[in-house]
Amino acid sequence: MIYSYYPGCTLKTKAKELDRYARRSAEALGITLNELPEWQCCGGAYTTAQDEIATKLASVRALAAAEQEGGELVTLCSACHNVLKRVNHDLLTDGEFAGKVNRYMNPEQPYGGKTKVVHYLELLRDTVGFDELAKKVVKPFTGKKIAAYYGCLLLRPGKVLAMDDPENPVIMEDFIRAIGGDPVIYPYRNECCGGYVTLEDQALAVKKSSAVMESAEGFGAELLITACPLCLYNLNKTDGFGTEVHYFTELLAEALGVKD
Amino acid sequence: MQVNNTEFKPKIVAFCCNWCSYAGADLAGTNRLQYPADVKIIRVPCSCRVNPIFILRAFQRGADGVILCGCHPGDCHYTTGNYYARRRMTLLFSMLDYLGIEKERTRVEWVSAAEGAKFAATMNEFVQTVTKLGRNRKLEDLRCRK
Amino acid sequence: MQEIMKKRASELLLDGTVSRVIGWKAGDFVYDITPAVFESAEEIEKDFVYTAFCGANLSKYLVKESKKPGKTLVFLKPCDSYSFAQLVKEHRVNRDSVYAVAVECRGKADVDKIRDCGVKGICGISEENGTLTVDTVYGDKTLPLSEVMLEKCASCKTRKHAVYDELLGEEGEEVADCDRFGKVRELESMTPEERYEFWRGELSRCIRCNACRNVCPACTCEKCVFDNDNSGIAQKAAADSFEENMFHIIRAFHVAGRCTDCGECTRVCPQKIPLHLLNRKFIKDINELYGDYQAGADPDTRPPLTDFRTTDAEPSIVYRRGEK
Amino acid sequence: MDRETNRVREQVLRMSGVNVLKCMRCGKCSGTCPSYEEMDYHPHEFVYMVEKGEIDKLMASESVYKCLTCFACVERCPRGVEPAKLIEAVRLEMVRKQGQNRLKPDRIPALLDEELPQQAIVTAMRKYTK
Amino acid sequence: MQRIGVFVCHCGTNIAGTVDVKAVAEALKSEPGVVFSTEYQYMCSEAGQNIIKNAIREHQLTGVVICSCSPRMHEATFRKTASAAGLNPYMVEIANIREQVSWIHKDMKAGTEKAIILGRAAIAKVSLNAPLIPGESPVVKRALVIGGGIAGIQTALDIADAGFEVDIVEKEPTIGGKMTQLDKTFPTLDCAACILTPKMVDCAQNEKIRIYSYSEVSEVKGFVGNFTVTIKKKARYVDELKCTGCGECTEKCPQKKVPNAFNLGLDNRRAIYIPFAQAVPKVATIDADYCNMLKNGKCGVCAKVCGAGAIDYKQKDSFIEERYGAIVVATGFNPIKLDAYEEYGYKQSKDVITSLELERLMNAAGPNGGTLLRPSDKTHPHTIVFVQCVGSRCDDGKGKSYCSKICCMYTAKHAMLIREKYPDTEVYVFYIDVRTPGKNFDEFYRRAVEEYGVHYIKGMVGKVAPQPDGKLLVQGSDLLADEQLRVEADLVVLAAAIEPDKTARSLGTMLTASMDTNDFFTEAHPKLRPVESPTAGIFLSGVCQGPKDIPETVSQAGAAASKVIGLLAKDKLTCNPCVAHSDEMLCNGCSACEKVCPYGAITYSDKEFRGPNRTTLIRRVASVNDAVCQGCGACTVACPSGAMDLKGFSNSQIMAEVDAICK
Repeated sequence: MIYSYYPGCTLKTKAKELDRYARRSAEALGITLNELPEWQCCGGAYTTAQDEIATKLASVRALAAAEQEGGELVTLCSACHNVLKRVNHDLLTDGEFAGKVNRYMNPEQPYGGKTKVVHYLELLRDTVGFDELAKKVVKPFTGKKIAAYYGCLLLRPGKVLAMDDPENPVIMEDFIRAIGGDPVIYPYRNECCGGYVTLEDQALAVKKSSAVMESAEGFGAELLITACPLCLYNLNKTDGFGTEVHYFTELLAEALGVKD
Repeated sequence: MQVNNTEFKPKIVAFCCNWCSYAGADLAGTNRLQYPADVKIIRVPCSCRVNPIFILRAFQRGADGVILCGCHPGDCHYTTGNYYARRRMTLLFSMLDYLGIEKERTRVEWVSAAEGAKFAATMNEFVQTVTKLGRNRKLEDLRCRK
Repeated sequence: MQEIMKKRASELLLDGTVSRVIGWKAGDFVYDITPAVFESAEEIEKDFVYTAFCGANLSKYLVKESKKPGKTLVFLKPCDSYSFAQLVKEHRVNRDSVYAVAVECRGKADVDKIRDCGVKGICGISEENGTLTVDTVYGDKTLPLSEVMLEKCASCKTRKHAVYDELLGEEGEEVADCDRFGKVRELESMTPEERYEFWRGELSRCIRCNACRNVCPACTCEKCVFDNDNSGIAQKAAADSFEENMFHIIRAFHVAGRCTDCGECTRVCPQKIPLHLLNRKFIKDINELYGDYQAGADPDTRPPLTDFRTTDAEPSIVYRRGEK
Repeated sequence: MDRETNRVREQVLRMSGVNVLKCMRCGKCSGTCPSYEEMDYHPHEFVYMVEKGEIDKLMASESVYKCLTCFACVERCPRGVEPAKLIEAVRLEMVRKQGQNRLKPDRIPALLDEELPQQAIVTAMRKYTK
Repeated sequence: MQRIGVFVCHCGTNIAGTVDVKAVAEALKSEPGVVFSTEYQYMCSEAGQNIIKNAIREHQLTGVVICSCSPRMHEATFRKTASAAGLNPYMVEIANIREQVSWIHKDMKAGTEKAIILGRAAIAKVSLNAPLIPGESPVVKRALVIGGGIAGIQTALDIADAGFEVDIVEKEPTIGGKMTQLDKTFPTLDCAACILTPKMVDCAQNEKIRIYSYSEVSEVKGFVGNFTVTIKKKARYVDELKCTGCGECTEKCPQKKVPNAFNLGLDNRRAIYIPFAQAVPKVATIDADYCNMLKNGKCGVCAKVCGAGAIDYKQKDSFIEERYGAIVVATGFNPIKLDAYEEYGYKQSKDVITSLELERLMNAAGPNGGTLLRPSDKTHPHTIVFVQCVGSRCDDGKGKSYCSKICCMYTAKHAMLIREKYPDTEVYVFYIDVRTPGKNFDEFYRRAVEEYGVHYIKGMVGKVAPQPDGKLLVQGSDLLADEQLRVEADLVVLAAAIEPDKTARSLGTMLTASMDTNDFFTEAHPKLRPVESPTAGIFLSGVCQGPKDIPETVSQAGAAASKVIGLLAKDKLTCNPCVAHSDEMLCNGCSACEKVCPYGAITYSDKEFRGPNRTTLIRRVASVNDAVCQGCGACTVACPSGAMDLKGFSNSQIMAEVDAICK
């Protein structure tokens, strides 16, 4: 199984572990992730304005490149996943937008949204299968109470990302079960951590992230996992909570025995 | 939407099933949903009453588009009429296309009595399509245009 | 073959099994063959012929002849037998009053094609193993049958009969490599404008002689709508560009699902309009959309236009199909 | 509504693709918003005020920079109104004006710390500048 | 020569506002055959009708064209008018210049032109009309009611009261429907069981009523006055005639872990069960999904304990065919599934419940014997939040676009009952609008606020977050206070939208009764014929037609019954004379028409005809049974020779319309 892979800017700098463990685990699971040769930063945020073209072109380039290489593009960072999937959805459903983009970029092969964007978790669920994954676990997190933190970018808007029920998701909980852990279900797992506003108004982000931490700990979490570097950052900026926050790929690598 | 000849007003004949689409058209009226006056409705008891001859006759006499509206498949007031109509019209339209007639001039649409909005939207769209095609020159009987 | 048929027909007339025989007889010229009813062995002996020019389908004459007292013998080539079966299916002919004799056929000749080969002054014809020997006032000429066959025989779908009471000669096989939709496909692949020009070119030659209708074994209406003043669409003559369109579309539609593709319409058209291409379009569409169907093949299956599936394609398929 | 107000209103509606008339004033967007307390104008007010053409007030308020674009309001709106798109359109209408970039590049170094992911910076640049 | 009169209606300003009615009347005056043309303000009024009558007499009209509203509205009216003046009623045609012209076109010029063209088409058609005389068909004097809830029960009782036989088909083991699950009813707070169960017993005891419980309609054939219906009696594995309803089996059955559907799964029942004490018929039913005997042949306890010998493990579904003159649809509703609204945490917390579940929790026959306890820990809830419009009034692709109509009132009822019984409990109601149009309804709601101190909050809940301590943190808008409110609740009650029962769609297809996009049955006219389906002989009762509360349902049920009685009281029905007929001289006898006829109205026979030269020909020709033909016209197109034609919509009439429109 060979997939194109889009790591994104943060995974090359502050979130190298997210990337490293994902690659190692994929290898252990028999999946080849081919990093796109010339990817550009997705911009971190999808602009909803209907007149925006330029901010979406980086994504289009990645999507078009992936189409040439097999048509399935794996992402890992929640933000990249959100931006790529939504831009792709626009291309597929909005002919006017697709026309503008193709006229602007003038590529050899017009791109119309045919690439399938797959989050790493979806890869685990739909291609590997959580049952299969469980069989390959050598170091299970038996008895460990792990809380999944989805945040907002992974799930919403539900109709476009089509990953899981945006209000009552199960994909990360199923993942936790597959690696032998005990999923902790708590209501703030899909509430926002404060996101990029942390740059200007860290107090707001801390407030939002604290609510998440408090809820997770209240339900007995011993460990939090996330797929997003910014979520991890914001959750770590909170005060007075003892629970560690890790990338889910780190736990995956550990469970598969390929962490070091 | 670019229309070359803004003067051109197409003649559109709509055959509507009394039980669904005709009622749908009434509902469009009751709700004051606008569609062009170019559409003229002929009431038939069922879409299966529409003989291909009527459609050709309309074109012969100068219609620019003919649309047949019936109950959704499965919901025919007479149980099965629209299924027969569906086969007949599919074959007829295919034949017209085969003869080089613009296939966009003919249409079948299933519109229930509750779908006033769909009726109006369908007619708006159909009129627009036919207007773009311009006058039906291929099928009209020249004696009928004075 | 001709002699075997004559012998058998005479026998059956004489022993009273049948009261009349529908067969072929020659007109003023050997290639000018017409269907004929024979009521005695003498008539058979005198006029009955079965040659490479006997392309005419005799089944339609049963509609009238079989209503007469006694049994009527009819000679059926394979393609004719489907027309006969379809007429029985539609209750136009009473099966019990017909004695159907199947005769083998390897294809019939088109006299115009023979002429096109430069053969003139034809006064006789015989066929052996796919080779025609044409007896002319200038001596014998031989021609391969395959080169001068009628259009309907060139695209023959089967040499096997659908139904008969008695078989003379050998039963043939289905023609596996028959590509009777080739020309239809070719037309379909044209642009609408090209198609329109093609059909204008063909149909505008129509002189409304009604030969196609009169010969068609599916066109057996007691009174044709185009002849019925009360129908509102009665027409006698083509007066303008639309009338022949209307006539031929409606005629094709009326026989859709019933046409056995016997090809008689094209054979008899004095203007050489390829009318079978209209019928074949319907047959092809029916086969593709509603499953393979051969009119006359069996007595029970519902004809496609009086049948449906809830899952049938929507008429909009016509718009999508053309898109590349 | 004067012409300029109307132009801005039309621009915001076009940019966002939102039909404000679909709103039934249930307030679920504001009931759901994680930044509610930081805002002077709340999501439902954005919808209503854009409808009324009071966009100047919205553009001038801090609220446009407090939206986390978490899309909870979009996901939960029973009428499919999508308030977050409207807020983004109002913000863009503001920052696209000459000299109205919210975040000047020279301000950024002071806002950084060791761990801050790039993602936050690029997102903020995209949200706060034209 | 035809003498046609044209009558153009102003419909007040409805038509005259966008159509120059005088110009229309003037233009149509010169059409061939027209001898009289006029316009008037309201043609359907008595004065208007008199104008028509006088003109028919004075000008010896042979045909009448009325340019007015849709024929679906007033065709019958004007036919009667013509008839009263001595003209065959089928010599009337209507040009629909209201729904198809004045209401949808704003331009007076275009509207007037179109009205004239439609008028011409009607004139062209009426010129070819022939007088028609309707035939008659007999009426089977028995009615079928599909659905045995309060709507079906009331309809059946009323029909039976008038002396007609009526059958109820109910898919559940007992009649009673949703109302049996309710605790109290608004706005008078009487107990649902106390007012419903006597009616159920009346049904059982009324000799004119037959109840087919645990049964479904599987096929419907025929038409008004003469339907043939196949009823499937599902195997209940208990002989209804032998079972005494003693309940011994339901106590001894060892399979105790079956979710109790009657209590919406809030507690368990046995595999053999009687849904509730007052069930009608009071007969046990075995749940085949759970019965060990039926699943693997091991058990048989119920058969052993049954003194009546009523248990029959070998029972199979059986089919009964019955004939009816009229059919009433009373299939009712269900609350929608809340899967798409997990922000309220219905699946994530046991203490987030639906309003119907609350009914069971509060009911004395419910899982807690009438004491309101939280499902999770059986403690008494001190703060309860009600959320309105969950899935109603939605345009989000997940819920229903309509207002479910009953939620505002039952929530006020719940709030009031809780405050009365448990004064220490705080009750919050998050609402978008409070809708109380109904007798004593608003007063009822005001009492909840003013006397019972229920906190009504204008705003919607955004999220329900279960807390580690078992509380539910409800976060929502208080729009009037302009604040985001957080309430720590013990119980959250969701007013789930209601939708037509899932069986309605397939039933609608069977009955060929039209439905709207929400699967509610469509009424023949939204105002004037609200209890009839457009399909003759099919009547509508209760929520299957649209959301409604009990008082409304009961009045509609009675109205449907009166329509049925009116139908059954007739010995014969006037048939639609617009039926097919075959011209024997043209018929080929090919059977194409017979194959497409959905009613089997066409038969063939051999007939003698005169042939040429004084011979006799025998030809097979089709003939149409006027009483059976419904006039769809499928046969007319199947017929290649044009022998088959449809009266009232003949080939030449339709082509005349086509010609007039395309001219």
